[in-house]
Amino acid sequence: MAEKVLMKGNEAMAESAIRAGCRFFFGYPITPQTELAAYMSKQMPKCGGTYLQAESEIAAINMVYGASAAGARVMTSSSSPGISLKGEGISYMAGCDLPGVIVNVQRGGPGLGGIQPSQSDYWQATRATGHGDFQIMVYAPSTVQEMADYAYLAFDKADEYRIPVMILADGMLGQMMEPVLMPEPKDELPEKPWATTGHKNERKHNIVDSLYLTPDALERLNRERFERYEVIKANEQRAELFMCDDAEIVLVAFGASARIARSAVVAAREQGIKAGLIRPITLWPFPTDAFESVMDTARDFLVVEMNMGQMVEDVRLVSEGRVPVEFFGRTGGIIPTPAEVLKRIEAAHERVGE
Amino acid sequence: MAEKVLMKGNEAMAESAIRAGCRFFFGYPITPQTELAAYMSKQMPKCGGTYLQAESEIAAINMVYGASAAGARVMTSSSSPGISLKGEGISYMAGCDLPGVIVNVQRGGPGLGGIQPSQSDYWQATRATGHGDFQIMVYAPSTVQEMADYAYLAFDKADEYRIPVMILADGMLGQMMEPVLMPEPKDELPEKPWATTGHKNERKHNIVDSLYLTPDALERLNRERFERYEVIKANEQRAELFMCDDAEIVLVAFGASARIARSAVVAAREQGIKAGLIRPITLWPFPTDAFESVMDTARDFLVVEMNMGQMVEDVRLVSEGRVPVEFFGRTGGIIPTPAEVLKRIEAAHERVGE
Amino acid sequence: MARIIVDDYFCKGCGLCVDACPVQILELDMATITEKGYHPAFCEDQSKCTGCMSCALMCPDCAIKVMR
Amino acid sequence: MARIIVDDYFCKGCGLCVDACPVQILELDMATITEKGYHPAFCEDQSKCTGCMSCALMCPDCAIKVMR
Amino acid sequence: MSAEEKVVFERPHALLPVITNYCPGCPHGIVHRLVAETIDELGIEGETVGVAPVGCAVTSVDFFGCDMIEAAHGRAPAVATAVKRVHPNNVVFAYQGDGDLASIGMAETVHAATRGENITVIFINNAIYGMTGGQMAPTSLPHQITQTSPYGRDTTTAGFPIRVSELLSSLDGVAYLERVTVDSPKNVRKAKKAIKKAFQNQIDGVGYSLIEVVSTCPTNWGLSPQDSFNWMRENMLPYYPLGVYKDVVADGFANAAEAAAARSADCPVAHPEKAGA
Amino acid sequence: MSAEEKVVFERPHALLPVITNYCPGCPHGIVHRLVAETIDELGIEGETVGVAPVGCAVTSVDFFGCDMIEAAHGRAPAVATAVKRVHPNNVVFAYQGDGDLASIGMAETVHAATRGENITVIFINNAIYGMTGGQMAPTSLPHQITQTSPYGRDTTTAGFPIRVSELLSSLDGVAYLERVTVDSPKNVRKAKKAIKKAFQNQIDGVGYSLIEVVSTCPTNWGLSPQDSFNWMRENMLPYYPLGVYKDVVADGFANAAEAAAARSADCPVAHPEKAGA
Amino acid sequence: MARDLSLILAGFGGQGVLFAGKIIATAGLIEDREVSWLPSYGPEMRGGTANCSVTLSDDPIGSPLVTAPNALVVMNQPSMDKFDTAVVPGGVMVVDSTLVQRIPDSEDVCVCAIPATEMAEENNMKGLANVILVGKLFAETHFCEEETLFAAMEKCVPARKRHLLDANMAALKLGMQA
Amino acid sequence: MARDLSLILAGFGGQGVLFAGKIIATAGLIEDREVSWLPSYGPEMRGGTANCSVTLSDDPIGSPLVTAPNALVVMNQPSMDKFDTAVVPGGVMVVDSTLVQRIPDSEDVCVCAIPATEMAEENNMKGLANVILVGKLFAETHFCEEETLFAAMEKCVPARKRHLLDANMAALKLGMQA
Ligand SMILES: Cc1ncc(C[n+]2csc(CCOP(=O)(O)OP(=O)(O)O)c2C)c(N)n1
Ligand SMILES: Cc1ncc(C[n+]2csc(CCOP(=O)(O)OP(=O)(O)O)c2C)c(N)n1
Ligand code: SF4
Ligand code: SF4
Ligand code: SF4
Ligand code: SF4
Ligand code: SF4
Ligand code: SF4
Ligand SMILES: [Mg+2]
Ligand SMILES: [Mg+2]
Repeated sequence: MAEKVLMKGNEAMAESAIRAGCRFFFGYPITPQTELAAYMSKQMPKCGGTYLQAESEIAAINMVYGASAAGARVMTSSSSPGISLKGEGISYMAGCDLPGVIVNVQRGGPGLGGIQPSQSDYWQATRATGHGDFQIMVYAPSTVQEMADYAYLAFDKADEYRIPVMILADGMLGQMMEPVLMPEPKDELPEKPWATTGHKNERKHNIVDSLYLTPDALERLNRERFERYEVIKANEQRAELFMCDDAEIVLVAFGASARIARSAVVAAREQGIKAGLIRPITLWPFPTDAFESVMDTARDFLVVEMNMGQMVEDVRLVSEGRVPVEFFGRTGGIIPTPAEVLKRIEAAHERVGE
Repeated sequence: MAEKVLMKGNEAMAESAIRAGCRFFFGYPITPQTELAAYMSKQMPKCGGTYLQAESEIAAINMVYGASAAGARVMTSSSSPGISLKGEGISYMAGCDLPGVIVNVQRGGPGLGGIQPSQSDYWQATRATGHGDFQIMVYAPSTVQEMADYAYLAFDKADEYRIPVMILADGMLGQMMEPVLMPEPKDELPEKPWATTGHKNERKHNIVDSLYLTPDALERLNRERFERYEVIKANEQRAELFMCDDAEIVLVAFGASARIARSAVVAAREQGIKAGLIRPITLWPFPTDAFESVMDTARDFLVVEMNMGQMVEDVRLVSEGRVPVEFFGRTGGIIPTPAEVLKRIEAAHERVGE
Repeated sequence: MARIIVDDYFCKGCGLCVDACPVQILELDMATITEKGYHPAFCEDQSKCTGCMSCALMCPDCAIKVMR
Repeated sequence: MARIIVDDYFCKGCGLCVDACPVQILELDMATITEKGYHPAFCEDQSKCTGCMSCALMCPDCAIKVMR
Repeated sequence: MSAEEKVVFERPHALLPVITNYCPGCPHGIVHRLVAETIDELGIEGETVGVAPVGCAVTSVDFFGCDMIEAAHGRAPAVATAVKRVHPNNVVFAYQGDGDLASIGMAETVHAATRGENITVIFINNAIYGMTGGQMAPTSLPHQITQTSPYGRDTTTAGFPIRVSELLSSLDGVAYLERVTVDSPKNVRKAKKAIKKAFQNQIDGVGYSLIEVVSTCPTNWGLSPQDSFNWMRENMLPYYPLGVYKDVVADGFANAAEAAAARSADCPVAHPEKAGA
Repeated sequence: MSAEEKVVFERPHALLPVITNYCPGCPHGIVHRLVAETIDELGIEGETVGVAPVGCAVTSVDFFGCDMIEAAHGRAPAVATAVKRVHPNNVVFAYQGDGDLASIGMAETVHAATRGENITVIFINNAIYGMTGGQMAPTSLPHQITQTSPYGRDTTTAGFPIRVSELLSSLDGVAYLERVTVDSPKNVRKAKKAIKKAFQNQIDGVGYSLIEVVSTCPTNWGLSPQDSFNWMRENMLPYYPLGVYKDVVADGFANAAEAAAARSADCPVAHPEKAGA
Repeated sequence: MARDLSLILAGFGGQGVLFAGKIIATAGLIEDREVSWLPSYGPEMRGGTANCSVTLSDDPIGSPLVTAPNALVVMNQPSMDKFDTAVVPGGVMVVDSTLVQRIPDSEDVCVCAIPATEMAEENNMKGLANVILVGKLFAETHFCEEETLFAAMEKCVPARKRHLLDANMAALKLGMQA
Repeated sequence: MARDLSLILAGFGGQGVLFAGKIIATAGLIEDREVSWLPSYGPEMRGGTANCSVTLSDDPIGSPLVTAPNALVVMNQPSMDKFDTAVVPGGVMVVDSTLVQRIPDSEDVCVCAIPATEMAEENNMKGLANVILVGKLFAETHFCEEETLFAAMEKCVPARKRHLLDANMAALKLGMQA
């Protein structure tokens, strides 16, 4: 019987990917995601898979592109600066409707920045991993268990919608160990009749391409893709609501900072403050429905992030002036403390009155 | 005496950059910005400047980084896929507070996409040219004259705030000719005591670096930078208001699409519809003040873009539910027609009633 | 008896076949303009054709079929 | 008379100087722990030092000064 | 057609019957045909996956009958690597121009080669960026005039051309490198032979093979197809001499790995098999 | 200090008196000193701009006394190129590891070299990614065990090591390439000579010079500094033989451009000066 | 004052439609009007068609892309087929009848067909059919003052090609009289 | 049921503080409690300090980064200096007194100093000072059942290193009795 094991988040994502049928991993070393690649380099040869250390993040994402075009379940992982280098490749994947899973174990930026945990690639992940009109799905796990679960799910969603999917983690989640129950290995994977596998003289040749020299054709494709995005928005939003039933001060936080926010909510409740937490699990699509469900009681949104306030805009876009949106964040690799957050809750509580 | 000349937008930006004191250009060929590089390759040798065709967009942006670190006024240009490749480098520039001017003559995306004009890199420009917490300034000219003017101004602002500045153009603006009056050549450029010019044994060594292994130091720097961003937001917003005094249907459009929107506004006024146009010239900082000035009369915002609706969010963030925000866009390289836009104005007019 | 057929649908009138033919029997047909706007190649003396395929080997557009 | 000075502030106790000294007069001082936690090198017989600089050439931390 | 008459030359099956968008007289078309003929002759169309570059041959995805992938600019070697890893029994080729392969894609090229990826690369060296309208390429010759070297390539500022076959020849993963051209029926035949060998090598698991085709760009050189070949012969061939730059099989090895092992014979860690001896 | 006593060896001025964060016994420190000594001896600290890599030497910006720039991973050659173009009279050097220079930065390396940028590159080949904790590098040897080649580098999947000096030697822009090591006082002296020549070349406008230092990483190799040198001597030096791989001055040319011109003598467009003859 | 001109010039690449458009745009510049010139672009050099939009106006120009031209200059059949229905009623079409066989006739549009290529060849003006057509367009629409047109031509023929100016001027005049 | 443990283990890289933390986390796992383990990371191998945070709790764990530990295991002076004031009143400090000379005394915190490194060397357990300290911490806090601790040790010594298990167990017991 399956039992829980202690595992680092980085390793949990790797093991879970393998169980989801991923047999191709292309990556380039970078802190703090190294354990993921190291795990793959150890395990892939054992399960007949391929671990290939690419010459760069660019080569890696283009290998992902190639392997995906060839019909494989494939993954790459990196951290912030390395993800920037993958931007063109991710845009190409989107433009060819290629599935694939990209892990970003974020660190402080900009530039070389630091190697401590951060959430400062939120905008990049949700708005513009690359150029052009497109979106990718973004999961933001907040425990090692979720890292395993969403890495696993990501492959299914990527194939289902033919879309790149990102796991947006950070150095804290990647490095920490927690008990985790691994999902069951998959034995059947979806057919991909569009893949470039060699046509065996049995069908017309398949083409994987994102070039459309006539604007009409390109617009048509973009519109079709955006219709698919609407389906995703309707079906794939995920969020956890914690103590939200009667919450007045609603914290909003994802990933690592959500753990801290949760502690702060518990502490606030101990003081009798009606605090709650919305934890977006999908960052794109943004879980707007979850927000609607708290609009009646909410008197203040307090967004807690490990960046300078990037998710704030998404919350403001849902709120549209109905509920004020505040922000508390630490950046540069600093993990906020529950005490800091609690202070902000108290201040908000005071402001909105009893 | 200076007189107007007919010039392509791409060439106007190049000439204007030279007049602004830019003597270093690093680029890599891509349609539809080729004329800019070709112009530089012709003119730079004549004025003692350097035109260097880099081996890639990545090399080009890192050459910009190096030249800027060394104290020079420096420019690069590219188009959408090439800009994605510059993401890491731009983030490094931001992380080192290096000035520099980056031109994006946008084309349709995602992926290789097409080569016709597009505005689908709005999010990339305003939210995430790369990883990490940072912003760059973004000018969106809408005439060849403005391409010259803002390319010129961009160098001053880049130096003033030690920030990368982007000119967000598109294939239509880059390729078209219009009469343009060139700004005067500059002969004096600002001192840069921080530059790595060789210390001549006269000062401590200068260091250009974005690595901060202690999170506190990195956070401090990020916060300082964001304070500078607030100054920019306060001082550098630019927008053109056209027929906005009593406008009920307020179009919002930048760059190329603003030209079409303007024609549509004129046509609508001829029908007695109180239409107007807000044309953001700075996309970051977004000209929120301009919007406040129309809130009294506006009953509908109609955002017109050559993408799937990226600026819409910025307009909604200003409006915060006060005025509904609609969208009309074409993508994939299609330039919308004034007639299409007019129809949307008429529909909006009908909806909001007399 | 060898002969060639030039397919005007593909021929772009580049003239590479003309230069390549060792017996110099190929010419561009200045009187004809193809759909795409080119003067196609034609063989002005099939009887001299040796079927050597030089023309076809040089044709960038696979417009030439050689028969023997 | 040649001699060397090891600067404990810089020495990381790597021992490369010890191996390099042709007259084998360098050792790591196991009794001392530097600020950074290392056993620094020291010269156990200055009189034998030839000032050949081998130790200093090998020192990755510029911890050795040689005098002659 | 008379009873005895046989078709001795016609469009290969693997080259689809569509009009390419290459300029009249562009050698891209000739090389496409040679690749397609090779695919036909080896009977591998159903197993072949081609990777197109960004460059004039970007549209080759529509011309080859096998499955095709269009790679990002310069990244065809990385894409081809992955495709080959996923389907080791497929035949995978990358078709690239000089800007694509030797400029932006240099790292991917060198690394696919040094890894000894068992793929075939067709490299069209036309000394210019054709697709984007004639900018200087990494292989443009000294003093060659292009859109971005309007006064002729000045090597003091723009540097020297890269000789790709020479460059890659030092890499252990490389099995076969030959430089050919297609300016005459004779050279077309030679080029064909080289291309076919490069594919056969892959089938035989010999290792990474690259065929450099010295080519032209009549449109951007501003010359007729014929004059382009003349200019090429006069100027490019002295700079880029034709010939075999590496051939491990001819050197007596079964494959690139064997040749590499022989070269590094003195390195103990590379030869654990000798440890016991 | 007695009256006659002279300091014959001490920290060079261009190496700031700060404790590096390199591991005990790491050769990075030795090479830093050699660079700093060279800067002192040539009297160029005030004119020198160094470009640091991403790798263990990322922090060298704090150690060298001259102006310093930290480049993005692999892009030091591009950064150095630009700095040199802006201040042609400055002395510009890039200091890079094997991951930085030969993996992610391969394109930038090859292109700076082929352009003949008049810069100096110091290349530390320690067969591993030191900074990130010991992953396989492009120069890791066959069967070498690293974090990402836990069963030893398998050349059938991970490919063959790149020999950088050999690779670059075919490029016309290159003036001087030498491979050295620093495992003994004698070799340290040789390395110093090579490094100094590489700087002097730049001052003399000879062209691109690169010194490859075969090095170690005691920490990630899991060996003592001494055993690391032993392993290096036994395994790396046979794979990466020491010596001069290119030296245009020794070959009788004033600089790389002259050597290149001689090599391409048969190419008319490259030699307009001959047209009139 | 001339009325607004919304012009498309179209033909094969190499026929000089972009240059012809530039002459007209330059005329607008000289008269200090609002002017725009927009070429089709991309890998169309390869035997495809080339065209450009030119607008002269007294009001700021919105889209420089002309979709409803009041004037059309055509130099090949594909372009004729592509653009003929786009011309607005009251517009004018100037056609090189040497190269365009099928010329639609329309009641609303004034069609002026002249064998410009033939005329050019006959008059030793090879390659100047484009300029002849500009002359004809001028004759039909008077999009600027006559002296402006000549001044524009002088501006457009680059200094180092002064020897070509005469031929160009002659071609222009030939077209004006055709 | 044991109370919540918020532990920091700190020392030089290579002393095995991460492994020590893993034993404790594994004990939590076996008892099905909420568990987290977070190492300091980065280029600290280079002679810097290494530390990790371990939390055992009956409630979901917020931040795995322990900033206010109720237990501290210290194996070098720099770590002592860095963390001593962080320990909450009522907490416990387990110190390797072979390596840490300056040990603050505090009224609120129970300081248990044992010469773990010396003990290890004396008992032929070189490199197991970390495990001895875990034993001592257990003796002081009983963060789990005793049998759990032994089971955790068995889980943590990888299969191929079974021969080391005995030594580790012995070290653990030595610490528990110290
Ligand atoms: C990232 C990126 N950079 C630049 C371009 C523009 N681009 C398209 S093709 C090309 C180069 C074509 O030259 P080459 O590879 O020599 O092929 P050719 O057209 O000569 O056959 C370039 C730079 C692009 N599409 N993407
Ligand atoms: C774009 C990017 N990718 C990856 C990294 C992570 N990284 C930091 S140093 C390094 C390589 C270090 O190896 P090497 O260049 O050999 O230098 P060494 O540390 O061995 O001296 C890597 C991959 C990064 N910082 N940025
Ligand atoms: S087959 Fe030979 S002889 Fe016949 S037309 Fe062709 S080239 Fe000439
Ligand atoms: S070579 Fe082919 S395309 Fe060229 S003219 Fe001859 S038949 Fe036509
Ligand atoms: S100078 Fe020479 S003899 Fe003296 S200690 Fe150093 S190595 Fe030994
Ligand atoms: S070589 Fe230097 S750092 Fe190493 S032990 Fe000797 S003096 Fe100390
Ligand atoms: S532009 Fe040049 S390379 Fe491209 S198709 Fe035309 S002739 Fe061939
Ligand atoms: S990790 Fe290796 S290369 Fe880096 S400082 Fe330590 S020993 Fe040197
Ligand atoms: Mg080319
Ligand atoms: Mg290294």
